[in-house]
Amino acid sequence: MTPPATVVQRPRVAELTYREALNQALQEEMKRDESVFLMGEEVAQYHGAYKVSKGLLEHFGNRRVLDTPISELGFSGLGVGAALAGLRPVIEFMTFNFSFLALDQVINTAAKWRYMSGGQFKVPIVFRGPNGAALQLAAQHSHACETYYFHAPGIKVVAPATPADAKGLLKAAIRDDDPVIVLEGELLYNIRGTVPEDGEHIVPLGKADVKRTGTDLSIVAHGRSVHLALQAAGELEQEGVDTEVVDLRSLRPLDAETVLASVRKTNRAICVEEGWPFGGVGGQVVSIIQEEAFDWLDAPVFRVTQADVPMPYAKNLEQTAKPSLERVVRACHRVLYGDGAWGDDTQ
Amino acid sequence: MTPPATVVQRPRVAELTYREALNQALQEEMKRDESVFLMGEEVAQYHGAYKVSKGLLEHFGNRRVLDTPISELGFSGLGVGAALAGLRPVIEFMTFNFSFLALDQVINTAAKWRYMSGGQFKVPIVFRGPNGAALQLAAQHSHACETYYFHAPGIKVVAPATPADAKGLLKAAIRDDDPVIVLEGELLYNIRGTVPEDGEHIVPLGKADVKRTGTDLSIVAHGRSVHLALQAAGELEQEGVDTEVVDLRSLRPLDAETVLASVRKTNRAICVEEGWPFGGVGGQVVSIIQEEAFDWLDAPVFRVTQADVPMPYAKNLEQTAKPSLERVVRACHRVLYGDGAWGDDTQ
Amino acid sequence: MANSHTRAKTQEKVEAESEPRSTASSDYGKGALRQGGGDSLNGVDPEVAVRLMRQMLLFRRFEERAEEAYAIGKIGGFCHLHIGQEGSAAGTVGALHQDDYVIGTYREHTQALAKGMSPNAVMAELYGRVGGCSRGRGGSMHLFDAEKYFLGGAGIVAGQVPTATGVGFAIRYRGEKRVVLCLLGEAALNQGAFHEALNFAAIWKLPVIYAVENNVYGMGTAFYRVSRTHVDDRALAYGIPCHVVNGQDVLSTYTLFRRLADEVRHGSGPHYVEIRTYRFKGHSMSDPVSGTYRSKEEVEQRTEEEDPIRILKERCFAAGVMDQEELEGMDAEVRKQIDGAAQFADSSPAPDPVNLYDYVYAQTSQHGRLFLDGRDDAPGDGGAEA
Amino acid sequence: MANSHTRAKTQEKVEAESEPRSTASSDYGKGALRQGGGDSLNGVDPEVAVRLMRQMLLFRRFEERAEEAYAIGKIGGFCHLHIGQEGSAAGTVGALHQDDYVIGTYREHTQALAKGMSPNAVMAELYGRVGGCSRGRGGSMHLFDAEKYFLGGAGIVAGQVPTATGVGFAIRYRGEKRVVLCLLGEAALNQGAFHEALNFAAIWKLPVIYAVENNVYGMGTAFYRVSRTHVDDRALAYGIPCHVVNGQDVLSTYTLFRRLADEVRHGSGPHYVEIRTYRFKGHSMSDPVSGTYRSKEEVEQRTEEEDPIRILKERCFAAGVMDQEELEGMDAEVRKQIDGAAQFADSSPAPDPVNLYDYVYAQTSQHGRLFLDGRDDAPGDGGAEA
Ligand SMILES: Cc1ncc(C[n+]2csc(CCOP(=O)(O)OP(=O)(O)O)c2C)c(N)n1
Ligand SMILES: Cc1ncc(C[n+]2csc(CCOP(=O)(O)OP(=O)(O)O)c2C)c(N)n1
Ligand SMILES: [Mg+2]
Ligand SMILES: [Mg+2]
Repeated sequence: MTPPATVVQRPRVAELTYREALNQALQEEMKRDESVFLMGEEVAQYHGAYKVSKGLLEHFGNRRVLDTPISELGFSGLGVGAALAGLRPVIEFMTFNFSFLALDQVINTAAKWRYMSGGQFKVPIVFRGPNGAALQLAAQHSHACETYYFHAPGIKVVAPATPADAKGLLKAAIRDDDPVIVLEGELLYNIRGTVPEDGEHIVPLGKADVKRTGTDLSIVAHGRSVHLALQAAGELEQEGVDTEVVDLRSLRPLDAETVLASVRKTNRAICVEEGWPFGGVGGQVVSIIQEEAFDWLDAPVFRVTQADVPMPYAKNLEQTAKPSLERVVRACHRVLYGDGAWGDDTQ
Repeated sequence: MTPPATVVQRPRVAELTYREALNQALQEEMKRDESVFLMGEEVAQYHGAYKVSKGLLEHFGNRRVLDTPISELGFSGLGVGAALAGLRPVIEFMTFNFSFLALDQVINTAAKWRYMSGGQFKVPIVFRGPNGAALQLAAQHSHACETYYFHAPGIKVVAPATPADAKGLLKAAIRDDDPVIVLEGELLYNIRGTVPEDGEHIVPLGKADVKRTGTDLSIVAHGRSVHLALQAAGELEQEGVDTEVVDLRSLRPLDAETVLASVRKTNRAICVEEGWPFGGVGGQVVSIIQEEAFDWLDAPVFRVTQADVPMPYAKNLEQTAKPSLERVVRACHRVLYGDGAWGDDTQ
Repeated sequence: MANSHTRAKTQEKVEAESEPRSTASSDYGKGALRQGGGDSLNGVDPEVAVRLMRQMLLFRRFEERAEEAYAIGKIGGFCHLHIGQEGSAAGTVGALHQDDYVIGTYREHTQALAKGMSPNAVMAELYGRVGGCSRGRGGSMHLFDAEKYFLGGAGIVAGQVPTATGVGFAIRYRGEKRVVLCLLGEAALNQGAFHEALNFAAIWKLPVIYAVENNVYGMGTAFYRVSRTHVDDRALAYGIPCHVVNGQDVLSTYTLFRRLADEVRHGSGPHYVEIRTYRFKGHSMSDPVSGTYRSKEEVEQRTEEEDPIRILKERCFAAGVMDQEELEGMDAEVRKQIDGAAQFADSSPAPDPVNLYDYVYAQTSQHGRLFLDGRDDAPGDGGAEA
Repeated sequence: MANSHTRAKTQEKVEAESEPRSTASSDYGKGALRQGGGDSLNGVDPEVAVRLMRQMLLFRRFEERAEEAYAIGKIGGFCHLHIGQEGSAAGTVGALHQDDYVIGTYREHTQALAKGMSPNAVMAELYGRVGGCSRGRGGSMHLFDAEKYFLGGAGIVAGQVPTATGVGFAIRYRGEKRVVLCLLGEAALNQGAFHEALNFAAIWKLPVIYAVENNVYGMGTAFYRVSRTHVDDRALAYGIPCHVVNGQDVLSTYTLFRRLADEVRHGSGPHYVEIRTYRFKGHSMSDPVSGTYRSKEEVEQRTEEEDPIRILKERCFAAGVMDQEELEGMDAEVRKQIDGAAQFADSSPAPDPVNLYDYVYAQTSQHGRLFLDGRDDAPGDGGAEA
């Protein structure tokens, strides 16, 4: 993994978990800017259901770290109003599964007030929280919500895969003047990685990161799927295949150029994501690739997604439903070694 | 346009508007099945904001045609409960713009109760209403909501383009044992067409319809965009281009086979839709085409969508933002007469 | 004080905490609405009464002109008039300070004007012109003026209620002595957003006044058909003091809001007011004035008896602060102002389509593409250095 | 009747219409919850008391076993125990007829058992096995039994409230004499879904009982921190009669629900009950029992003083309907039943992954593809004849 490009002088680094990196981002930005505050269910006294806000109440007090009632639509709208009046709210969804209840405020208010007012208002708000299936939480608690948010203009969406990106993207999101959705991986909170301690460690929105360079095949992924992609790349290496892993990091803005450059080099690509296929991130990436790198493609771009079913509870069914290392490798094989008559085998 | 394939003996037909066709479908199904009822804002005494339910209150009484408070989440959930208990609710959203408020009940209850109960419960419910931009209703009232619904397994989604399909698909939706979203074109209510008077005129969910056959190029569309596609086909005919228009009719189930057969014949395709591009219907269709008809493609599949902005109010801006005949024709030209070096020109 | 009435939650603890300061009056109930024309200004300063009259005339003439312009196609989309409800625009917004915030519904032309926005800019917005207060992007339902602290123009029923509550949060966060006024229709009470927001205002004692314009109908639905309780019962569940006022009597409305705004500014926490009023026109331009869900007689009678302009006129005449001639002079001035607004709107150009992508985001992206519609005219933002 | 109290909206019109039939008692307030062990059965039939005891023992032992099974990894995901709240499961669901409907929350193991579902099938569901009541698809939060009219198992806070209201709608639509019981936690009152649904129940007089289990906390948040009013104030805004009962006293709870269910069955329209109770364990398995948001002392004291099983035991002993020996015998039987359930769950196979796509839709599609994940194992539904 390449270090973030923005860090100029050699910064002090620390080995942190993804959770700690997010916490650090919140701390730093709250210290830096009095108008930043955190609001959500259990974020204060309980330190967050996933403990991302540990210590913040103690540090910043209950004026700036607020426990809310269970009213997702209400506190999302409240955040938007506070942003309109000049604050920089960070809204935690306990998980993004509950954000469906708030969708109207995100799509119809946060995303549109700037536009409808002819640019008079800005809505600098961050909606963040765990996204994607964890372990056996069943159908109502296992959504990957990318599609619901990146669809709408006016919103930006990021999905960090590593502790360093988690810190840098969250900080960028908080400083951004538009509403930003930060999709944190529910299963990534405990992963560790090197994180610049630098308060100015910012990962700009809209910049993909080539997490592994390679020449034979591109895997385009984001969030937790990046780790699956890297694992697959490791396996493929054993077979002599040199895989490039493009971590989108941002879904909107989308760094099409980095994706296209990769595909123009490797001529083959797959997309991996945790969500469902209809209207997923993969379809968007595939569209761009085939529109803008058609002549470079030696094979169709295949997608690996969650099975197109609500997430089942039973452990074995859940494992089957999730995108797995095996499925990613298989899709790579298909793209690499298909018989060159693309289409027949799938009828 | 080919007549619906399901009609076996020559039925009596009538010239009806799309609105009247929907009304007829509701009338017939309510007569046929006592468990069907209609609920929504202004559907009874006011006959619906778009007058689709004209006469239903008078005919079926206020037990079966119910005006609700402005509580989209509430009455959607109420409908789901009624369906679980054995009724067949038809829920009208005054427009689908307001359905964001109800999304949680649709995704988390309607779409999942069958699955989570291991098949014990069914949720035969229809959510219907106008979808897509009308005229100068601005950013909060001009959504095409396809993406929000077809993304989630457990839900079916249809989008009729003609009066005959409107009747046949709504009837099929009401009889279906799964939740079905019926996206009616807000600007289609007044169009006229031939509609079988037959009470058994059913257009099965999941069957696309080739609204115009051609050999040079395929336009894949649904809902109002079908008309744009047909117009474009007319223009292209002047130039000697023979265009096929595939009306998806259903977005889920999606009739990939009809799309693929068309593309394998024409080798070139574009997708037209009223919604936004990120996560749109087009990306899904493109993915299928390139995955399964890669070798047949002589050009990339281009998409024509609404401009990637919230819908502006001003008439001229709105016209610019909407997918237009001109844009559709231009995309066809690109696919037909591109210089064969696909990709360079777009960098 | 005539025509206003206050209730607070009867439960001891909450009452003690919320300390409603309104003086309860005894004229609560159905009669209240019909007691319009009094014989005095009820303690309102004559200058204020004259100002309110001018405002209401401006609102009436503005709306009449909008109606005409709609008929000839100069205005498109939905257009919701406030005719008959001018007293509630003037009496609520007009009672605030300049730096107080207001957020309204899609029926907000007059509310915007009341906040001091220019009739020219508002009319131009309805016409969809760059000179419009939202640069032609918003239209009738989405009027904005950041400098006047007018935050919309919200088209989703009750969507503005959490937003307003958040503005109240920001005021408290910064320790300012300001108020946010949240205007809503009575039909919005059945939206969950309303409830969630009011609870926040209550628990955090936010400086918000929720002003419910109860004009009897939400589109074609009378409130009693969709509620078993009254408009003024709904906020009691949160321990927010509830008040009722006759919105056709602008002086009562003004007096109440002046007092409540003052209390809120000094830390009272939220207030909730039912403003009893009536919509003289159809819900929007496509809705008939009467015939479907209300009778011609009803509309005629209420229009006749409860015109807020007539009621104030009689009061002013009775109090001797104005006579017929002065009123006519004022009306002529206002009409001229509206003519000017229409002319301004007409001469303001339509937005340039090359600016279609403006205002969606703060700026075009330095990295990555914000817009993926594949159009040549979309800003060519994004990457490059990869 | 001890430990239950009823309030109705004070406003005249509504009171007249809703005709609450509960007899108000004077023990409302903080003290009520502490008056557990009485010295009689309060008019409850001895057989019923014994049945309720058996039920509560079953619930307690079931939950204890689930806790153990979770600790050793036999149960995964979220698991919310009802220990301490058994009185409210037995006293509410247990007071219904077999063909009445129940819908609950994610804390619903005991509610499912109370509705007559087999402990075997419920335990197997927690284990994620095909023998589970949801065939292993649902897990702890999503228990179902169509034949017993148990509709879930709902994981979105307050999501079940509109659903339940819709079941009430269907009952009324068909003119049946049935009831739907909607169980929810007190934290659900701050969700808009709750409000929208209650309004529907009120205006359409639907046969729903909303039973709010007020166990003081929603996760780590005490209700008073997120509400200025009391749990029993919230339904008054809709004109629904509100009742309060001590859920630790299963006999009071049972008596109240028996009566309310009867009234609802005979057309009274909805009722709303606050059941005062306490959660003895953490919110879910990952939440500590005490230390973060409540003190060890608080939990110990309330567990000690307000154990619904101990309270009923004392009443039964005092009334002479049961002695220590009989109780121990009953407990032994129950434990054996739970052993059997765990064995059944253990021996039931995991679902076969080839059936992954089952139950998403009524049937595989005859036309078009329902599933687009491109997997070989997805049902090859769709088209062909094109
Ligand atoms: C969530 C939502 N549902 C439905 C609508 C359509 N709609 C617009 S205004 C209106 C009636 C609102 O009535 P009320 O709140 O009383 O305000 P009034 O129009 O009387 O000023 C409805 C149903 C909407 N804009 N938003
Ligand atoms: C809409 C929604 N928001 C948040 C959650 C996470 N969550 C699950 S249970 C719970 C607390 C609910 O408390 P209460 O309603 O009092 O029920 P109890 O757990 O005490 O039985 C929360 C916040 C959720 N499941 N759904
Ligand atoms: Mg109204
Ligand atoms: Mg609780």
